[in-house]
Amino acid sequence: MLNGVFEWEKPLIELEKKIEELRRFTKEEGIDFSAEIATLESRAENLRHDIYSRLTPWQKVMIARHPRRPTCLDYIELIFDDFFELHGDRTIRDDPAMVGGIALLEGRPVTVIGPQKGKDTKDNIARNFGLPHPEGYRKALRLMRQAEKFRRPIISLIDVVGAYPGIEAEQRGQGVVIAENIRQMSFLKVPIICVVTGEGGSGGALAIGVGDRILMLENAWYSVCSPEMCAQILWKDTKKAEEAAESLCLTAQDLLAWKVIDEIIPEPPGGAHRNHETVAMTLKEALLRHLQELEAQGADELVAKRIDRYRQIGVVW
Amino acid sequence: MLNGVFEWEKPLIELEKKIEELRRFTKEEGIDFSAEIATLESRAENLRHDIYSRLTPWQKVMIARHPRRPTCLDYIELIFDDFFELHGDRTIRDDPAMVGGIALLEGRPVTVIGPQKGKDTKDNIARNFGLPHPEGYRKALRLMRQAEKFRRPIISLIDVVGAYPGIEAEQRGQGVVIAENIRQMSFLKVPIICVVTGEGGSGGALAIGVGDRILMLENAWYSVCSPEMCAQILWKDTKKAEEAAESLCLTAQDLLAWKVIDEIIPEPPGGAHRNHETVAMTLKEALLRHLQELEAQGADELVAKRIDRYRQIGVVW
Amino acid sequence: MLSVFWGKQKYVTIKPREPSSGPVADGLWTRCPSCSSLLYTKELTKNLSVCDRCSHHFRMSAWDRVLHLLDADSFQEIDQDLEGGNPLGFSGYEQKLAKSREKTGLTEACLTGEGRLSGHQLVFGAIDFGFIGGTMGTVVGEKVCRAFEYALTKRLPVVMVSAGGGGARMHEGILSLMQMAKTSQAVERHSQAGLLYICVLTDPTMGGIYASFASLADIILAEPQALIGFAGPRVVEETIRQKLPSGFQRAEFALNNGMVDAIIERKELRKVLARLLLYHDRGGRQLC
Amino acid sequence: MLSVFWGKQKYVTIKPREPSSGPVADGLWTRCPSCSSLLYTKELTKNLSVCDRCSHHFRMSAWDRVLHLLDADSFQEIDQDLEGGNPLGFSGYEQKLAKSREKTGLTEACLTGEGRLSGHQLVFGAIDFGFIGGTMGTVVGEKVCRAFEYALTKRLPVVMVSAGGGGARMHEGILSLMQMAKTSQAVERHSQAGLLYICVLTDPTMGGIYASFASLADIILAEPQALIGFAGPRVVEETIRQKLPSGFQRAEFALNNGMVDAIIERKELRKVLARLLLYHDRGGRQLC
Ligand SMILES: [Zn+2]
Ligand SMILES: [Zn+2]
Repeated sequence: MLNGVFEWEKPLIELEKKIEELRRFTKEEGIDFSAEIATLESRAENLRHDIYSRLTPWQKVMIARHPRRPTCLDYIELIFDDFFELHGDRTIRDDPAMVGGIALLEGRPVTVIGPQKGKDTKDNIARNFGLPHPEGYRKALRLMRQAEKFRRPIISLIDVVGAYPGIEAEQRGQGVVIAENIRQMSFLKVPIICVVTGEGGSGGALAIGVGDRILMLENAWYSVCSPEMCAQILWKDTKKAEEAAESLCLTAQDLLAWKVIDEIIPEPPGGAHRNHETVAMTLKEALLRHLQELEAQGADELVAKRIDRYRQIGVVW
Repeated sequence: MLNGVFEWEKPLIELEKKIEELRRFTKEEGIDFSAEIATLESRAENLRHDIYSRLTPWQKVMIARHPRRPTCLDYIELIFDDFFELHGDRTIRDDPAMVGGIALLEGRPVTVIGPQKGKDTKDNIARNFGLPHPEGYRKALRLMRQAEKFRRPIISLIDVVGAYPGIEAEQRGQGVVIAENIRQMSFLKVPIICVVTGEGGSGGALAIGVGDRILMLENAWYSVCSPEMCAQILWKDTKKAEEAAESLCLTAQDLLAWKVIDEIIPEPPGGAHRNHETVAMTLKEALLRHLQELEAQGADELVAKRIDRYRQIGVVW
Repeated sequence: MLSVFWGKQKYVTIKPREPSSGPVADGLWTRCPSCSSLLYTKELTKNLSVCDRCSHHFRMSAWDRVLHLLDADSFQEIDQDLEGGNPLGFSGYEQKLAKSREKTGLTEACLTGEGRLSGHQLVFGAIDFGFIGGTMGTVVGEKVCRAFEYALTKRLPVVMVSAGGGGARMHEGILSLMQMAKTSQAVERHSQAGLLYICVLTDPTMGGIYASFASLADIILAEPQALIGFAGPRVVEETIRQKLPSGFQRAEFALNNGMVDAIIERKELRKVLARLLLYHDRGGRQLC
Repeated sequence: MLSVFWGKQKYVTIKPREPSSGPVADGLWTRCPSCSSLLYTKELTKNLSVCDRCSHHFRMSAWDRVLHLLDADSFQEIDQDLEGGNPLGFSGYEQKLAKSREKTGLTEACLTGEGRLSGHQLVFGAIDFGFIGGTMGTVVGEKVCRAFEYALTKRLPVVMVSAGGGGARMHEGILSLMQMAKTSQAVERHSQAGLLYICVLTDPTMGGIYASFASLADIILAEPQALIGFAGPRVVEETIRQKLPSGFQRAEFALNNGMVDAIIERKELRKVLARLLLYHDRGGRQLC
């Protein structure tokens, strides 16, 4: 990838550039290229469809990691009317790799949580590349319990390659905190909508990923671990990540077939990073729709159905 | 204090030594001193009563801190049939300054917790002189919640001059953890008996000190803070600790009058350190008696009465 | 069951004086302890007792908090007649109380009442540092307790502004300590009813106040640079026998350590509280 | 509601083979990886697969755990016919499964059943490291789940011995990950009924198994030196690009960090479990 352009989209990008040039000519020089432009546009349309409807799993992983892909705070900014960020796990630290707070969705209060990747190198270092420590998960749990007290629905925006694998993270019980989050999230008496917006890797994603509705962006991935780690563990070779991506069935389409997710949120052609507003509005519509369905249910019904949902996975295939 | 002997008990100790000597003479030399011994013994008896029934608050503070005074683990060893220690706060550390586990009291399981002072210098350093960090209180809370799940009564043995005032302890939220313990302990649906066995200082004691029965050993002290700290805060002079001890009304007798405690557990003459077994057996009898009363009550009644108990303090005096 | 205590009180009853106001300094000019600027006291007061040079937040009296945060004329004080004595007979305590009453115009270190903030009905409480360092004795504990019970009865949110220097009040010994349990329980009963409690930690919030009701809020805000902790910095320094790191126990330290939800400048505080109250108004209405 | 799933299974059904036994080594002599002593395999087996020179705890098969911990002939396996396929069509997975079945005599990495320990009726489960590193795929998740559901129905305590090297099983992708949720929920439903669950962490307990049912026990014991953690040590080392401290992620490290209740030598394990079961037997009888 160079300047945020992937190898496989280069023919399309070049075509788009050519159309742009012809348009400029038409305008600046007064020469009429409208017939040529129409031909090229139709060709571009076909090519676009061709490329983006047949993305390989690995290509999707690349798109999900695009540096300009919207982050958690981007979605919050675009989808909600107001947002007040709340900090801290009340135990040891405020983890900048996990954000959360109260937001208004079309005027109604919800609790939003999610891992936060950096916008640039400096921000990425501050946010530990969006890899949460145990205290990040503990903060998320605290905010979710707060949401339960006030009967606020919870929206979890998931974009994390995994929980941070460091010495201090292990010392402070990364495994224990993930298990605890999964356990408590499973029984919260408020609607929970999880959205895999980018990467969904391992227990680090599931720790904020147990819900009543699991949505997933078209080019997001979600699996037991990252393709790189899978390749490392099974074949001792991270270069086989592309092969692992194929084997892991980690795309939204795969997960919908397994009924692990409920709905795929379409992205604009070329990926969410091409148009933040469009994808955010599509997601907002879906959130509102699912929330309406979930709020019609009683708290006990909600929890019972949530448990049954997971109970089924792996029983029948 | 020299070799564990206090200044004020020296006349008595010397008298006791003299009696011992006369006894040896009688035995070794065959000279009959029985009349003299009887006289001295009666004098010692009077002196003992004189000294120990009129201990000043400061003298009690000294006795409560006696290096040979039984520690939490001593009481556990002497009172219970079996004890299995449980470790860790599941968050950051196992704090050796706080111990806890499951024990059998006359065959019935109870959860026991308490700060643990060291037996010697090395042990004291390992146990941070019995001054818990936040993780110690968190461990105690974890074990109390476990007790609630299994409907085990809780026995809290309190001997702590205060929560540890260190940089890391402050970083990790000493204040937050104390508040959280107080809050949760107040609403636990199992009987809680707290015993101030030695020192009861500040929030560090109250964090494991909210219960249905508060017992206190005869020479223990319990107050808003240690006499030294009170003197430091009010008069900027820790040497005025003795004066502060007088002013603070920190003895068991004072607290019984305020109804802050329910019963005074008598100590053998000269203090608990003179005879571990006797004080432990007295305490055991009291624990069994109070437990029987508390177990006759339903969980909701228990909690309601516990809350009312604290609600009253300061309303009427 | 708890209502039996409402009538049962052996406190001496006095009337509170007229509210005082203005920052800690009395003179025409006030020196900023942070940047050493000489500030015109009237201007400083108008600027919410915040230095306009370096943004240092001066301490504010409990009544000034009411004036700053609540809608004009909306505040109705409750329990203003509650006044304590000297239960331990602690030498010099009565004189201390008398002096504090004179100085602050308050009967005790805690002011509570019902009012409105941007139209949101609530119970409001503030601790006044000027009254024996804002420490919690039995009357402060009782007033905090009653404020939460009042809010519970009327199903109102609570906003507390805490500033208790020494935490618990030494002069009332064990009775002060027990207020930590009493207030924590009152907070929890209010919370179990699904009601909101926001606490604003102001300089200083330490010891027994921090380790009880001030830590148990649903949302914890702090003013910049406020000293927040359990053990006093001097005690910590003497215990560990080394110099404390700069910024130790300041609001920013507490935020980094995960103990505070957000640090809010005083000039933003009213707006932020209004937003948070709004979020919870709607939630309550829609779902309860 | 959950009972509908009991009959609904499309697993291929096979019979399990005769239980295998003995430590990891097959030969007459086994070299201790810790002290390098050459140990007579028969003696090692008799010594519960613990080196009598340096006390190194060798891994044990699931069936050996049953033989060691449960009363003779008391164990009744449940769900032994549950067997999974290759849901993702992951290349080479079927062969891997076949080889593991042959090697261990198990149909999957988890063995569950009802039995007695020193007379205490319980549900017992053990993960077998020899079966694809004791990783959790859908069948392991399902068996763990059913074990807790069985215990819930019969109101029995659960003792699990966990040893899952890689945690979740890669070859079943997202379906493996979801077993973390499924098993955690089963543990919690069992717990909400006031029933006891003890987990013994054995070498190694990592990843998805550690971060789900293994961490959620009421009491967590560990064998000495067992590797316990979420991320594998190699992953951590590559991430932070520095050498790991000695003892990193060992049981003793976990104990110091507050994650484990006690480290128990294998020869004491049965006795300790019996004591803990006794404590909870009585409590249950007296108060429930
Ligand atoms: Zn200034
Ligand atoms: Zn060896």
